[in-house]
Amino acid sequence: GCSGGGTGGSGGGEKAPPLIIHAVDAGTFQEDFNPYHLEGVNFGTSGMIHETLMYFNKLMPGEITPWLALKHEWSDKGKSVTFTLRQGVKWSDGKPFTADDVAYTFQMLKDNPELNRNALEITGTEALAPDKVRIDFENTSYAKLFNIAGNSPIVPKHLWEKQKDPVTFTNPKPVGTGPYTLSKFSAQLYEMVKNPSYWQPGKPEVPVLRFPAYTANAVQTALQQGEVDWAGAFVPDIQKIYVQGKPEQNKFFFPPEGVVTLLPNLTHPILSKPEVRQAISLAVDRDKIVRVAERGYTKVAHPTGVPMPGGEAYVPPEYKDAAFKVDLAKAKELLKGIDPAKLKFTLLVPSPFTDWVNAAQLIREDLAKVGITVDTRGVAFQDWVSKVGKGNYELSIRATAAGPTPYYQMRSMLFGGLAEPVGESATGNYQRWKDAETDRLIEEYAATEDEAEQQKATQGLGKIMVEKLPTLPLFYSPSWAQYRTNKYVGWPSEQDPYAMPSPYTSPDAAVVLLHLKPAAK
Amino acid sequence: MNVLEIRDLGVDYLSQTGAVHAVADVSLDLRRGEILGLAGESGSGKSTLANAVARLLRPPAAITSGSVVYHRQDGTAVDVLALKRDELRAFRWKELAVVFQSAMNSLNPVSTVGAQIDDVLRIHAPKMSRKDRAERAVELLQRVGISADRRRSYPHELSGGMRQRAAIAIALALNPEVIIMDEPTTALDVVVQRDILHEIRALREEYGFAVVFITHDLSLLMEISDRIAIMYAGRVVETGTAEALHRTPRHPYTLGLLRSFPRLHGPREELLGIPGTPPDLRSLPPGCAFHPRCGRAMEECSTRLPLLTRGADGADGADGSDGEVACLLNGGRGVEEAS
Amino acid sequence: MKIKIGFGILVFFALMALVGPLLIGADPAATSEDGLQGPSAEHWLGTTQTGQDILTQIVYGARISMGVGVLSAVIANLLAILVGLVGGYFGGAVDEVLSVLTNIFLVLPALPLIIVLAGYLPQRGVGSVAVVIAVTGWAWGARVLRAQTLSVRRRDFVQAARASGEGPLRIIFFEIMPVLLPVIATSFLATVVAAILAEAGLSFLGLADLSTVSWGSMLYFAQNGQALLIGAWWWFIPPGLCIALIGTGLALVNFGIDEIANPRLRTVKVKVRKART
Amino acid sequence: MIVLEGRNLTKHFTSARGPRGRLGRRPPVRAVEDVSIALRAGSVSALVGESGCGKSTVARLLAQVYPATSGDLLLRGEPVRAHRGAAFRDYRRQVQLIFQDPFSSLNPFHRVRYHLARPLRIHGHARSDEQERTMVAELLERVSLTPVEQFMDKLPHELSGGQRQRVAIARALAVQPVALIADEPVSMLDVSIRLGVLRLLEELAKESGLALLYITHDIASARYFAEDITVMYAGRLIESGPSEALTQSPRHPYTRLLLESAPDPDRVTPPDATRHGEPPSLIAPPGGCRFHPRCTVALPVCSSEAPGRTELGEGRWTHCWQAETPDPVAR
Amino acid sequence: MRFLARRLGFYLLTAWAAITLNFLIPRLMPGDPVELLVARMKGNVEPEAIDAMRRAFGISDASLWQQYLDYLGNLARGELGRSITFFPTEVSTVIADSLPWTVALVGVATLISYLIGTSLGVLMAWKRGTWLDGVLPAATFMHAVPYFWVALALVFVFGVTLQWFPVSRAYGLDVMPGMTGEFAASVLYHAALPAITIVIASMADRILGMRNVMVTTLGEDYVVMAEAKGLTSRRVMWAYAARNAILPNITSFALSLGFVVGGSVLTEIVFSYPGIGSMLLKGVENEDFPLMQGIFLVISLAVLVANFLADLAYVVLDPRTRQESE
Ligand SMILES: Nc1ncnc2c1ncn2[C@@H]1O[C@H](COP(=O)(O)OP(=O)(O)OP(=O)(O)O)[C@@H](O)[C@H]1O
Ligand SMILES: Nc1ncnc2c1ncn2[C@@H]1O[C@H](COP(=O)(O)OP(=O)(O)OP(=O)(O)O)[C@@H](O)[C@H]1O
Ligand SMILES: [Mg+2]
Ligand SMILES: [Mg+2]
Repeated sequence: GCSGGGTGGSGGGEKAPPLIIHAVDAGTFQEDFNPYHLEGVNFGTSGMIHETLMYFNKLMPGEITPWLALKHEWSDKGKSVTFTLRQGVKWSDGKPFTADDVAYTFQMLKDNPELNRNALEITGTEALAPDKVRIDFENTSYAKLFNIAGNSPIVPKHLWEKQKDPVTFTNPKPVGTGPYTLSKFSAQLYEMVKNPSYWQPGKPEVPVLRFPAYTANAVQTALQQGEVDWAGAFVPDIQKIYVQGKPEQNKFFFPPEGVVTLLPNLTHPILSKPEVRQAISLAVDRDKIVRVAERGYTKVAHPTGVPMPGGEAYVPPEYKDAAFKVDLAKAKELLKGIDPAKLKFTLLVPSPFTDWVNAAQLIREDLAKVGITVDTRGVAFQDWVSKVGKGNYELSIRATAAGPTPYYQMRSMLFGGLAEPVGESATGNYQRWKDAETDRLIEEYAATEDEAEQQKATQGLGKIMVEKLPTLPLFYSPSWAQYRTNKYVGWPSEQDPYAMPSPYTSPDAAVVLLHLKPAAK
Repeated sequence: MNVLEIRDLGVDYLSQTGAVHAVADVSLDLRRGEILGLAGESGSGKSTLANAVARLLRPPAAITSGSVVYHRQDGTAVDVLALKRDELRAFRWKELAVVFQSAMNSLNPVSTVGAQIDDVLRIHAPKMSRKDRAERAVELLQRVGISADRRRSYPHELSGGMRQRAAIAIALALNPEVIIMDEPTTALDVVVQRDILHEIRALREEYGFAVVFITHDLSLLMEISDRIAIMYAGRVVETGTAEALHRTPRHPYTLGLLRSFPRLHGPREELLGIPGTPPDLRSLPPGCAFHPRCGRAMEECSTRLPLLTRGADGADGADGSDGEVACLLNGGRGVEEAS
Repeated sequence: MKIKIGFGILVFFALMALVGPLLIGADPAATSEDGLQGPSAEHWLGTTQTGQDILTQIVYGARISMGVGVLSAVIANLLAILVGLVGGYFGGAVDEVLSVLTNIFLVLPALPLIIVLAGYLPQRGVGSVAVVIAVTGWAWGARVLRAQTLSVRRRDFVQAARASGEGPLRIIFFEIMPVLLPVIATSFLATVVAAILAEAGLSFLGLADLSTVSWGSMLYFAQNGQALLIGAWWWFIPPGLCIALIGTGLALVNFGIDEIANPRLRTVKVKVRKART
Repeated sequence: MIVLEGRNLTKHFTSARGPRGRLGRRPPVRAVEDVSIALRAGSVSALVGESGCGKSTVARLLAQVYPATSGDLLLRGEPVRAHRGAAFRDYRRQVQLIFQDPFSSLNPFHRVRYHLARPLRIHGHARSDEQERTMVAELLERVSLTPVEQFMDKLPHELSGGQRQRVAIARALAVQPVALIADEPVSMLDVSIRLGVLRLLEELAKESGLALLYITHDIASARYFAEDITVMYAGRLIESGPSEALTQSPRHPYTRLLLESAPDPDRVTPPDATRHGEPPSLIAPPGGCRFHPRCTVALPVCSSEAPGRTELGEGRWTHCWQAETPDPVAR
Repeated sequence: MRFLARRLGFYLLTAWAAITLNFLIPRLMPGDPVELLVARMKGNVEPEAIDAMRRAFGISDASLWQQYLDYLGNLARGELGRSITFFPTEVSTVIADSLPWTVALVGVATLISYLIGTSLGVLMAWKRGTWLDGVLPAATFMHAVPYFWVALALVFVFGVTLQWFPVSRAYGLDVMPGMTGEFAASVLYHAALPAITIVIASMADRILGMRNVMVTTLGEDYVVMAEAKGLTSRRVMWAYAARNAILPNITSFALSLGFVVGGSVLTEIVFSYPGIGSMLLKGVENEDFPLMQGIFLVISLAVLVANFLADLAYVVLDPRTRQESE
């Protein structure tokens, strides 16, 4: 084994040990460090090697940290943004980082839609000065600040412009501004070492990162045997397999990241009736689902679906303390007017998601109590994706991703523009909710830069969620993070949620690494 | 002068449904240098007897009684059934060799004829050099009428007759005293069969080994053998010189057999055959096993088991033969009429 | 003896599959709060992580696993009989085509093919899984049956039936097929084993319908729930054992049939009384 | 009266046996070459030859199991042309085969009754169960399987070899043929029971006026049971004549060799001890007379030209260049 | 030789069938990899980007025939397309990375299993009626045990409970691939349990198959004759009986390779072994058509080649086939 070539220099004379990280399940790694590749790209490319302009902490909506950019300024009614860049930042090959690099990066996204997964409507970029760059958009893009600044890693122009096709470029020897550089690569293991000329002096304090390939199964054993120090894995019985009676050392933190909802297909004649959805919501015992199916790893969702705590400002004040309660009597009452024979639904779940399969089973048991017959059907992941996407289902369970503010989640769940007709694949709003009020609120949010107004619009969406139940929130989808404090301390926690703790969220993982300090001996 | 003495030999095939007495109380002598024919219908125990003598029986066959004694030329006697593993290996092929019914199946299909001869020499004559062994193989093959270049042929490249000759050559490899031939010519056509019979006789003259020749073709046996033993349902029912058996068979079964063979020459005699079918060895009729099919059966035949006895009036002994018969007719002398 | 033990095992499992659910009654998927209990008086074989009773799952799983096994074996063997007998009997071009087809399916690796096919299956119900397994599993039987048909076809009774004027279909199905019954039975039993194993493998990979309880899906959930690491042996041992046992039972019956057809294969049990052999 | 006649029948097997396929065609097996044979009603003819010489092939050609490569078949003097359809089936019905191996010629799964009833049904001889039953009983009686009741419901494995062969004969009779071809019907049976079966066949020919072809490699039995004998060698006919005449004064060297070689305890002079070599391959048979490589009296012409048929009178003929010489060896 | 030519022809035909099957299956079955990708990202992709991705994956609307020709052309150039899972890595690269692991693992394990299984089968047939018969029930049982269950049991006992062997990955965390002894040792150590799994699970078939053929062979006259010739038991057992009994087993062995490969797919998955099996599952899970196709093709071709080698072995071992063309 090799460590970072004498670069680990902080704390004590002893060399700090390498940190073993499992971010995503993989049997083998491909040599791909292009941060714009969707899958197959190795974890750490974005964040540890390539950095973004700003950092958005999803656990604290609205908390934005300057990173490569010191500040941003909107102009032309949100159709143009100008970033002021940090100075003195160097690429790991020694070349200085300038506005040209940023301009190149966004120009590349404009020129290669394949890479532009956030669908930024870039019309042009311009490096105004070595530390100033402007990016122009076709439409008002306030709401896309996260995607622009927080989710678009900057790549070095001087190396990338030589590539024929950035779409298939695998960037095998990545050069970035980040705290780490790639030192070794093999199909089952790669290693990063500290970037000695990183712009945050004295950081990082972890000299070497090792990324072994583990499949979902293998990582469990590795966790049990203490092989990995930081993992983002679903562990079926975390106490037995991972904690093993040492909670002070083997820690875990599963903050919410988006919400899992019970999707009613609103094109279904019965499910389109609000009272039916209401009744279903009242019958489902979410506590039990969280306890049994989710093994207590997460929490019951707030009725608005907004992650709590943290999202308070985005929740309508009157519903701040709202919570789901089981009320079978009321549910039955609501269903009175409906032909019991028609209260029969199929609940489609992807069978590889065992916790959802179990949750579906519990929902089935609960709904049976109010006279709704549910037939749970576990299908292949692909099949589920296609059916739900096309609206060929009655009930299903699906997670919605989180963004830096609850708006992203709301938009994805409710935006009428995403509701495709049945038979055509949608990319959000799978239940096909169409409501003018909802769309107005979403547009309002997008049209302003003002945080208070954005919050107000989101609160309006929350109200719709509670009152009209376009989809039924069940529980937050947890972000998985296990970390061991025997080597390093300073991890995010419920008390100090400075970043998403799971190693697979970028660039948060890099932020976490920059917070770590060797454990006291 | 006997080279092999079989006494009261019994062999059973054990099975869940009861034992099959394939060979029962068989006593036979093989004299030095003679050809002893063993005849009988299919299933009468001929092969079983031969295999018992060569100690080739495998479970579920079990020798239940009797002894087999082999007399070496120097006069020492060997209890074949008591031979230890190593002694048995030496006994086989040096003293006793076997030629099986279907030579196609008794030659190893994946090695050459020469190699199969070589195999025997290598084990039993470890002092022979490779060259000597090769020479010997050629010599043996030529002796049975196969050209030397056939040494490198695989069995499937040889015709049926050649294979049979090759099998005989292998049997001759160590100049054994006794060769057991179990239906060596049944699969061949008559012309080839005739050639091979000649070969066997000629070799016997040359090397002086004794042969146990098994077949169900009685007329063939009468031509080639010196003496003949007839088996029926696991027992020897009659022995005698080929001459005597041909002229004056004493057992009704032998007589029946002889009268089943159409003749090629002379007047067309009426063929009588034997009524009925051979018995099931699992449940033999009591008394003489042949009595249900015997035209001359007496009441006694169904109760008393006739033992093999010397022809009582000694008439057969006149020409030096000492025929025996197991029949109750005429006070144990069997049938008294010419065939 | 072998056949008896084999049949014993099969009858046991068949009863389990047929009447077991009636006796047990409970819903195999029903969850409860007492998860991961070891075997106890209440839960004879313990519970899964979500408190499902393992015995109930095993009993219901028997239906699916054996059902898939038998169903795909039936389909596969119908195909095999058709292809093998028809090709073997008619010979000529028909046979050439059919036997090339057979050989192709024989040589193509079955499980990867099943995985690939299942990967594309939109609906992974019991039926479609059985069909996929059958589609990849008929070739061996067809080949054996063809070879046997070729030899039976040459037998005199087939010639005699033809000479007395029987039509080809009647000869195939009334003269040849009965003689091949032991072969068909052997091939059938072997396909059942293979199909049960394939179904288990597919479920284990999560490529079958996991909302129905089968032994394979039990193993999938056990593996997903890390039964090994938790030490919950009662979760992953029984389904695997059941698969292996039923396979053993089928194999025993099969070997029994083989031994009837070829007595030499029997193990020699008769004690040879001190006799010299 | 000649019931069935084959004229210049030739059969070459081109299709490869076993796994060898089309790539690189194999040379044909010239199993039967230019064979003419006639069967008469009420009489037994024998076809004799060593194993592999093509006897069974002739039998199958006559029964139309497969078509001849060339040559004609005549049924009651009428040429047979049909190779499928009703006429063909009718031909097959009229000419029946009995196979060598009684152990494989009955389907082990079907009872005796089934074996006999099927042909009755197929050919419409029996139209009701009642009729079928009586006809089956009759058949069994004809082949002396009595008591009939006892045999009707037996499975083949419950019968002895001789009894099975009788069932096979009864089955052939069930279609009510005019000609019966028995391909080595007794060679698999024990000597002691052969006789019964042969006698039965003889009776059938005599009493029912069937034309019977008795195929055997045992020339002695042919002498006893057939009125005339035809000898075959390596796919060709060698010699033919009334059985007594042929066996007592053979004219072809091969027939002579065959007779000399046959085991016979009554033989007066021991046969000579020359080696005779192996029968020839049928793929590349010797040119000219196929016997010439093994013939002790071969002339140069024998190796170049196949001898034609020489009529010797009294129904005898032979294919030999020296046919005119009464006994070439003695000369 | 003609025999081999014919077999070669057959294998080429089969290869063509596999290739065509490979082409047809994904096109006859529904499913859309891009949708799946989007779903896995929990919808974090805008619809506009999806079309672009579709283009990037080369999902085309050309006629089936045209696609087939393109496909064949690409194959001829060794191009299997780009993996969707590992976009933009070429499928051929993915396979080249994972195939050696599988080949080594399955190859070695199969060889061991074949040697042990065959020898044991020979011995069991030879020593019928002795204690060796006791292996029979065990073999019968093992014959029906799923590969992955054996794997799980081994993991449980030797990995988790006793901790003797590593239970995942192909080499340790502290070595990097290279021509070092350390790396080799680590690879062997990590391959131990998967290899044992394959050996155990596939050996039973070999034992039973060999025993059955061997028992039949032992009854053959030439074996009895060899014994009668006074040869040593060893020689009779191996040179006469086993030598002949192996012949029919070669074909069944070659055919069973397909099963072993299938079993090894499951084994690799349990052990997170970086072989072709893990990749196949990954491809299936992600509806990664190019990857699935490529892997299935490679597996099929490998099995075909193995079968052809078995045919060669047959020809070498059986003089009867050598003389095929008269
Ligand atoms: N392995 C066996 N198990 C049970 N019975 C057997 C076995 N082998 C032979 N027999 C029986 O033993 C009896 C004698 O058989 P054997 O082979 O010695 O007869 P044979 O006289 O050589 O007959 P053939 O002329 O047919 O060769 C037969 O009834 C046969 O059924
Ligand atoms: N279907 C076939 N395909 C190829 N060759 C054949 C076929 N049938 C027979 N032969 C060959 O034709 C020759 C004559 O065979 P046939 O069976 O007619 O001989 P036979 O005289 O009846 O012999 P046997 O006495 O052994 O029954 C043999 O060399 C045989 O190998
Ligand atoms: Mg015998
Ligand atoms: Mg024949």
